[in-house]
Amino acid sequence: MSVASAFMAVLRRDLLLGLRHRVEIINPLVFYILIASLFPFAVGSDRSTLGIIGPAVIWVCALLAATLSLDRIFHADFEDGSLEQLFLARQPLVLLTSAKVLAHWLLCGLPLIPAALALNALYQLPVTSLWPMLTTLLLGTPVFSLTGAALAALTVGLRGGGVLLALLILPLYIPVLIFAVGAVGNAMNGLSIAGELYFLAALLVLALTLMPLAAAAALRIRLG
Amino acid sequence: MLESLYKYAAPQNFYQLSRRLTPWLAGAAALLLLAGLAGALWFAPPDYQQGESFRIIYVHVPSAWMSLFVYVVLAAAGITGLVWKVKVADALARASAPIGAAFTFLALATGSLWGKPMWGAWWVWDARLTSELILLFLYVGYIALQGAIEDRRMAARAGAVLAVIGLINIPIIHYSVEWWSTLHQGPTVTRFDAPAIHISMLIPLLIMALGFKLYYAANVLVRMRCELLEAERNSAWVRQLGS
Amino acid sequence: MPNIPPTCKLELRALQCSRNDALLFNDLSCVLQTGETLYVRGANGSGKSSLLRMLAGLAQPDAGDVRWCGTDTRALGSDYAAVLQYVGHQNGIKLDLTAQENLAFYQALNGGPDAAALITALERTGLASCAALPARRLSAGQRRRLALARLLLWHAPLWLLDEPLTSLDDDGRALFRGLMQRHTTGGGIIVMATHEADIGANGPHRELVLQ
Amino acid sequence: MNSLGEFLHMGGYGLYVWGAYGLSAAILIWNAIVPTQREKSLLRELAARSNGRSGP
Repeated sequence: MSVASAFMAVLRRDLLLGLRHRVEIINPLVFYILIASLFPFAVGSDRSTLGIIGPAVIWVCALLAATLSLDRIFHADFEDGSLEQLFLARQPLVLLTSAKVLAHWLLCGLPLIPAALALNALYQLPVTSLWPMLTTLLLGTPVFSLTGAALAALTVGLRGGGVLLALLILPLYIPVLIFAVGAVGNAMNGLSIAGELYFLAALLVLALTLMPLAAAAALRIRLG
Repeated sequence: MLESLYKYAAPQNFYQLSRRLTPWLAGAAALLLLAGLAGALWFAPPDYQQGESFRIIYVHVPSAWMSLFVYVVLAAAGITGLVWKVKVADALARASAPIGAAFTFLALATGSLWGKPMWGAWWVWDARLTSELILLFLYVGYIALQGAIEDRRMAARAGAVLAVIGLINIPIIHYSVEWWSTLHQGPTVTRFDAPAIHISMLIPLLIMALGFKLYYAANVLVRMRCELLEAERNSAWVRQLGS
Repeated sequence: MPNIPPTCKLELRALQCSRNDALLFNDLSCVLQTGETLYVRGANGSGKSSLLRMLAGLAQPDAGDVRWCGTDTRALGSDYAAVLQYVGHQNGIKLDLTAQENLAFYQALNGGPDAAALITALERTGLASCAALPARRLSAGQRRRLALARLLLWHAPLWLLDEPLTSLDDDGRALFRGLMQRHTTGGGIIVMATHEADIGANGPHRELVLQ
Repeated sequence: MNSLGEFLHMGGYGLYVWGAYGLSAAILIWNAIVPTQREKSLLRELAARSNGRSGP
């Protein structure tokens, strides 16, 4: 039973800290909506171009907003010594890093989805794109948190960690980006998007199995 | 056999071995590259369609092969260093990164030099070239991570984790880019690989590929010696080397 | 209070450590029986913290190993984590949580909630009055006491303390020496990195000086 | 491929073919020289350090 209680303890603590620091949660969202609404000023506002670039902009900006908030998964704990205490706890480190990843997704990944659906309207995208946007984000944002956590653990506490983290993480997001925006685009053209969703689900399962292990290994190296 | 191999896992023995091997490897690489060059520029017939510019394949394809080969070596060496704590394997991983990045850049540069006469543009969003570009980002990420961590052993182990994550993602990226390029570009035939290549064209290609491999082996041994000299600065065998 | 078998001991066997290719110490061996305290002294940067982190399992030695009750600590895994408490330079305290929430978190992480033990831990470190205060509003000394209160949440025979008395006032130091005294007479083992000269007052103790 | 001129001309693609081979040669040679120089300077530095202190 203590395995579940340890998982819940870390999850509850991180959620509590996140909600007590609401600014840290709101800022990436505001940033997301801000950069996503910059593009119409650049390409003009006629509906056809917005329709073409809409899904791509909404998705790329979601990816950037998620990357922006990755640093907070381990950085605060690394600075104040809590990470060492998590490392020395009786429960396996993989379990505790998974709890931290889930907390990050609930605080920073999930809120991106309503913002993205609002941006759908901003880009005057047809209603047919709402459902694909929702499902691709539901499958994609956990991958941001999972892969992001592994690499945030690798670069925790390094000089220039933020930019280095983005440099390491963005190439790994390309497959998710390709299939997600491809799915939304195909859905708007009335094609079936089962293939893309299956692939996104496969990427999610792969990240779910591998990335907590990689994060635990990376933390063990960084603390060592 | 393993014991004698294990002997060379110790930095000191490896250093002597690598000093003995390098001249032979470098000499063989030079010979092969010259032979390959002669074959590529002289003996191999021009392509019936692309004419002389097809000769760029003899440099583009081997360096593309090498860019992937070196990344696999880098990841394998990283794991060996991480799991069995073999210092020489860490040195191999750190030394391979710049060479792999050089090969990847070379593949991209020769690819664009080939694309210009054929498709009129310095950059073509072809699936193979795009995967190569992403591989370059992975290399740059690895080298940036090595630079960001002072402690040599921690840098090597962090690099190993990154290389493994990268290695797992390479086939995924490759498949996604393939799917993406057919989605947007349609099936135009971008002949970057060598489908039905005539034997007289294949031989120089294989000679060049082997030459590149030996060149990598010689070069990585020299870079590994530099790594070991710096990493083992305070150990006795390095001090003896000086006197 | 699960007391440990009297034969249990902490063995350091030919430990070697280097940092950034510079050798800190090598061939360092020592055996600590129950009830003993080891004071680790040395100038800044002489490797005191590295040694303590190595004993805790946070860092791997270049050579040699650490044994607890005869088995290598790396092989013990989470069993070793159950007998060990580590207080490093940083307190491991979240400033946005209250003193009580901080300790409750560590209890939930390592066993289960135990309100009584939590209250007594706060009382014995003189923090009972500020249990509901966010750690942000505590002074540095009070935060250090909160980190030391963690040691009392459950009975861990082995205490690894890295300069625990920093930023404590005089009665804080006296209070904590009392706690150490109670721990060692109760059969615990303490390894403590320290600068204080007069610390070796109570109980059987050994000293280890790192150059 | 009889005359040298034609050889250099490469059927009109001379710039690209020689550009590719020239760049490859440049990168491979530079990539070979840099580490060998570095090793020489490391060994020189070691020799200087040990002669300077004439002993371990």
